[in-house]
Amino acid sequence: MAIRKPNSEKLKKYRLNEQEYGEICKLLKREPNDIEWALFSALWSEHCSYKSSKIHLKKFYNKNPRVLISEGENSGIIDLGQDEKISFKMESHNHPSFIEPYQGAATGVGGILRDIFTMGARPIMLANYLCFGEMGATKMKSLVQGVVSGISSYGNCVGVPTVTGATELHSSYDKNILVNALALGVFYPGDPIALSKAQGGKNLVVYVGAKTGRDGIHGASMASQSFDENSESSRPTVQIGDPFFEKLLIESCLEVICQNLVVAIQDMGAAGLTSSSFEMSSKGGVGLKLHLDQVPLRDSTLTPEDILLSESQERMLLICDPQKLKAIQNVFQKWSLDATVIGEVTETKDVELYWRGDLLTKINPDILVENAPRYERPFKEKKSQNLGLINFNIFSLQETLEDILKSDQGTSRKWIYQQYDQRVGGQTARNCDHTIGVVCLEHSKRALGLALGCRPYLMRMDTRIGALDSVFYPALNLSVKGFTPLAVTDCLNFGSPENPETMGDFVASVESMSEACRLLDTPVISGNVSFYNQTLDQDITPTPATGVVGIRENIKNIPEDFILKENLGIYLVYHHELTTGGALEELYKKSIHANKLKMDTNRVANWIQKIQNVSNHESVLGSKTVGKFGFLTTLIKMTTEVGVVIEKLPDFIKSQDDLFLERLYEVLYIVRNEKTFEEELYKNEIQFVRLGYSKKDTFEIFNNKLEKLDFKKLKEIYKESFNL
Amino acid sequence: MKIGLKILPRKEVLDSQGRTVQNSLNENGFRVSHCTIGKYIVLDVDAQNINEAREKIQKMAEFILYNPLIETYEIENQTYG
Amino acid sequence: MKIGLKILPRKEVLDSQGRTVQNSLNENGFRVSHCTIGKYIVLDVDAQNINEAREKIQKMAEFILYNPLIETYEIENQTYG
Amino acid sequence: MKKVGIVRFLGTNCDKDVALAVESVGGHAQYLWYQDQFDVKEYEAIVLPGGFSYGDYLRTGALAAIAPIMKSVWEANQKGIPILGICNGFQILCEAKMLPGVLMRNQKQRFIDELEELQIESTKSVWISNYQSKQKIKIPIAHGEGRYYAEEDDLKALQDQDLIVATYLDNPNGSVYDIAGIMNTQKNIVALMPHPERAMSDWMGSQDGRGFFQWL
Ligand SMILES: Nc1ncnc2c1ncn2[C@@H]1O[C@H](COP(=O)(O)OP(=O)(O)O)[C@@H](O)[C@H]1O
Ligand SMILES: [Mg+2]
Repeated sequence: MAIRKPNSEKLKKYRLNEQEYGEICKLLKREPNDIEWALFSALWSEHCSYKSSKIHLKKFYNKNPRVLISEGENSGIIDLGQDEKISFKMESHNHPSFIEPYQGAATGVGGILRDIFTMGARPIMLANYLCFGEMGATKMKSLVQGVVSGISSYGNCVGVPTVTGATELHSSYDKNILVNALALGVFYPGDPIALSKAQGGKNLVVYVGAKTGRDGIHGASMASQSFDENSESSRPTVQIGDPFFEKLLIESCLEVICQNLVVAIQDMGAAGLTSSSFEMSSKGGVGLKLHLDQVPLRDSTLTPEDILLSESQERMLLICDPQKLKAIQNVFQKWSLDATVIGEVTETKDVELYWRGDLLTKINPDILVENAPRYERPFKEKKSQNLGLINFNIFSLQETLEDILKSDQGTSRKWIYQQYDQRVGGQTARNCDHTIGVVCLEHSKRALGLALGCRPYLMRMDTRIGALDSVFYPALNLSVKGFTPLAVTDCLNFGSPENPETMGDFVASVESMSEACRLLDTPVISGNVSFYNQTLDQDITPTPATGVVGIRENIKNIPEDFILKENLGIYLVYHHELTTGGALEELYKKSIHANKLKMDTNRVANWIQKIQNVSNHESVLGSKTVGKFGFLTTLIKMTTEVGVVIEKLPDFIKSQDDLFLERLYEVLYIVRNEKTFEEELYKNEIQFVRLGYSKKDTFEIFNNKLEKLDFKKLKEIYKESFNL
Repeated sequence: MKIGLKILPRKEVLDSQGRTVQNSLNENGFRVSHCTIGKYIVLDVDAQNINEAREKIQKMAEFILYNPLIETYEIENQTYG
Repeated sequence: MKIGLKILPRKEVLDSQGRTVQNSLNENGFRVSHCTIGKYIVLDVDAQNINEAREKIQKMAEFILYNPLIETYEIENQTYG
Repeated sequence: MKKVGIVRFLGTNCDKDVALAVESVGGHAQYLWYQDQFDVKEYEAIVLPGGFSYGDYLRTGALAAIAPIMKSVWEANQKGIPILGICNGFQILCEAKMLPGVLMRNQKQRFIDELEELQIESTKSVWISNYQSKQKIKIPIAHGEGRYYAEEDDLKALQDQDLIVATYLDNPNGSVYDIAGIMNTQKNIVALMPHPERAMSDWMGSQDGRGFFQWL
């Protein structure tokens, strides 16, 4: 076999390297033709093939008896018992959102929704994890505005409530924002699970949804590249979304799945028709014959290559029995959508692509999907330093709190989430005003909770601690509301995998998250990797975002986030592993310190479980996990017109500085019937201190002398400071 | 000087609004073979002549009023109204 | 035959978007003394001549395309594009 | 058990929420498809739920207002059958000229989701017969286009004939006279921007919306 060296321009255009080219020729036993170049470019991209991450993702703890699916499909599924199941997943749309924030973010929401309803699950919750640069950075305000209105317009229109989220701001995201969207869907009794495995010779391949246009061509390989100064000019490849169409697709697809009319179904996501068809064929071990000229087009000048790579939104591919075609078409027609036959399943094992009668390629899909490269890239774990805490010599509590609550990191995100419909569906029990999002499961009337994780300042402090926290912290947020954490999804946002230090962070993150998941018995059932989040060699903070889902038997009496009544006991409950001034130090522009950089993960996991028991005790009326600026700041956020009298500070508070340090981990409880609550704590061998009690219109601290805080002003500052 | 600026979705781009309105019109007995929906913006700017006004408006269009990724624009050649 | 239809807010109170855009233009160093934002709809209808086309479009406008409570409209006198 | 027809347009997304609300007070909910017409005698009430009918394209509610089913809704109105429009339903009823006025983009040009405090202004329709005049209730809003506007004479008629159903205590969207909801002169149609079906039990944060459905 005489293989010519490819010209380097072609390699560059298709974003493949020489070794990969050699491998392609070996697998094909010939040189690729033009169409095949395009196919390999898309399917062997980092984005589609996970070539740098796959061997590490295998380390994730991902199975327990509840897990029905945790690999190989569009999204994972767990069984909740009582004939209810859920599917959820998180995905990034970072690069498109930086280029065109409104459409980029909107189509991110659309894409993750399709991954859920393709499985046959009805989407009932959305959440988003956003990282922006400093608000003063170039264009940052308009990026935030664009992203938020994109998410809001799409999510609101399709009618899925956005129940929680997180927004982090730091200069490392100035030129590479993160937009991660999470969707969760439910199967009620009798709802079938749909898979993407093509099957059955002579079955038809049916295309439904929007017509194919020029949008997003080469999107997958673009997402596998770092930004350079010219990214602005890569604009024409951004996809445009239509939430109205998506809503029709959700209803019609769920209807055909529910009526058992489809053999397999798959959304057209990254790399569009190429990845959907090749993956369906490869998973099913059957061939497909596709007539590209039958694909409905919005633009008649599209070439076969364009059609294969277009990332036009709101499109699905189905496999069905020819006998059921009419019934399928009727359903789609009812929803004012077209369903077009574009090919059939064959008994061979090859995908055959035709254009106006000519065979463009006949190729075994395994070559593109299963045999995609796998790299164990060199990695080097960086060692964190900065041991020992530093002094702030805080003088005024009021002023410090004002600084915190108006800072980029400390202020409320209400301006953002007020634009999201948080209650459509009529099942929302806790919305974005609260620590976790909660919806009621219609069938069993149980409460399903969702919390997002990953606090980038901890990642900047120490990768392993930060990654453990990205599972522990959201799990704790669920536990303090009496939920049992069940399973995890993740979205791993990192810089270039070709940089050994970045890869070191990646590996450390995966290992640490997996450890936390194993200890909590919360398997990772789905996820997404986004590499090349860097600009001009400047990496973002490693950001392994997570979504943790939990369940609680009763939808009623979930502990409140706020202090609603007077004369309730205020308790600080803790298990201290390490102490950091992280968030406050960054606020005052210093680097991050901690007293140690180790965690006894067994004990933390154990404590989180105990906290869940305590939180369901009848004496608990309110609870909140202590966040980044320590318990005083968290307590201020909990106040309403009712404030707090702190009678006694814990022994470990030795200076004013100590009031603003974060100790992993602490929880605040608002309690009636204090005696039985304390008994419950003793029984569970949990450390605590009673801080004081709630009182209307005042916030007082006895700290050697009596100090009064203007907490209403603080609340006002917190609410109003993030306002674009 | 008041000048009108038309902003329309680019031809290759999905115009779901236009498509939906077109369907709805046809369902109600009208006959429309195509419908595109965009924006019409009238701007009042200080200028000596039409060309100066149009230049100013072009700058604004390029700066913020239209999104080159999905739209095209056209500045009218006469004053509005 | 393609004809353009302009739809504009009837009075200033009904055009909060126009004012918002005007403010943001002025904040960014442009000088605009007034900004009105409406819609521009291009309809392709079957017709022998411009008048016939305009009549058809007028019917659609009156039927659904504009809301007389808040908007006014104007059908262009030449074909579009 | 009263039979309630719930109209579904393409893009309606609060249909199920309303059905659950209707059923939670013992009513019988049945969906009605936008392309069909229905026998008005069969229903004791009709609800036009919220959502984004036709993607909110052209003007919110405009394209739904000319959908085939609106003929039947019109007929039901003629017969005095109680009709409730929520959010997008309110927008549709205005566009269908079954109510005066129009709902425009929120003053702040943004979508707003918030638990709002309302004051009940009139209790003269069966839909709000369970409330007391001047009663204060908390019901969530979720809309981008909820700023009510009408001509002077229409506003005057609303006031003079006591047709304003509820007002906002802290006007979130710039509605004229703080109007959150109105009724027609016959008083069988009530429409409002807030979502009473999202305030049906304590775990939702409020159960103040029940009153709208209780008579069912
Ligand atoms: N992008 C977002 N989308 C939705 N909700 C968000 C978003 N960002 C933040 N939130 C909401 O704000 C809350 C976090 O607020 P924050 O001020 O950090 O307080 P705390 O850390 O005490 O919970 C989250 O629980 C979430 O509900
Ligand atoms: Mg998918």
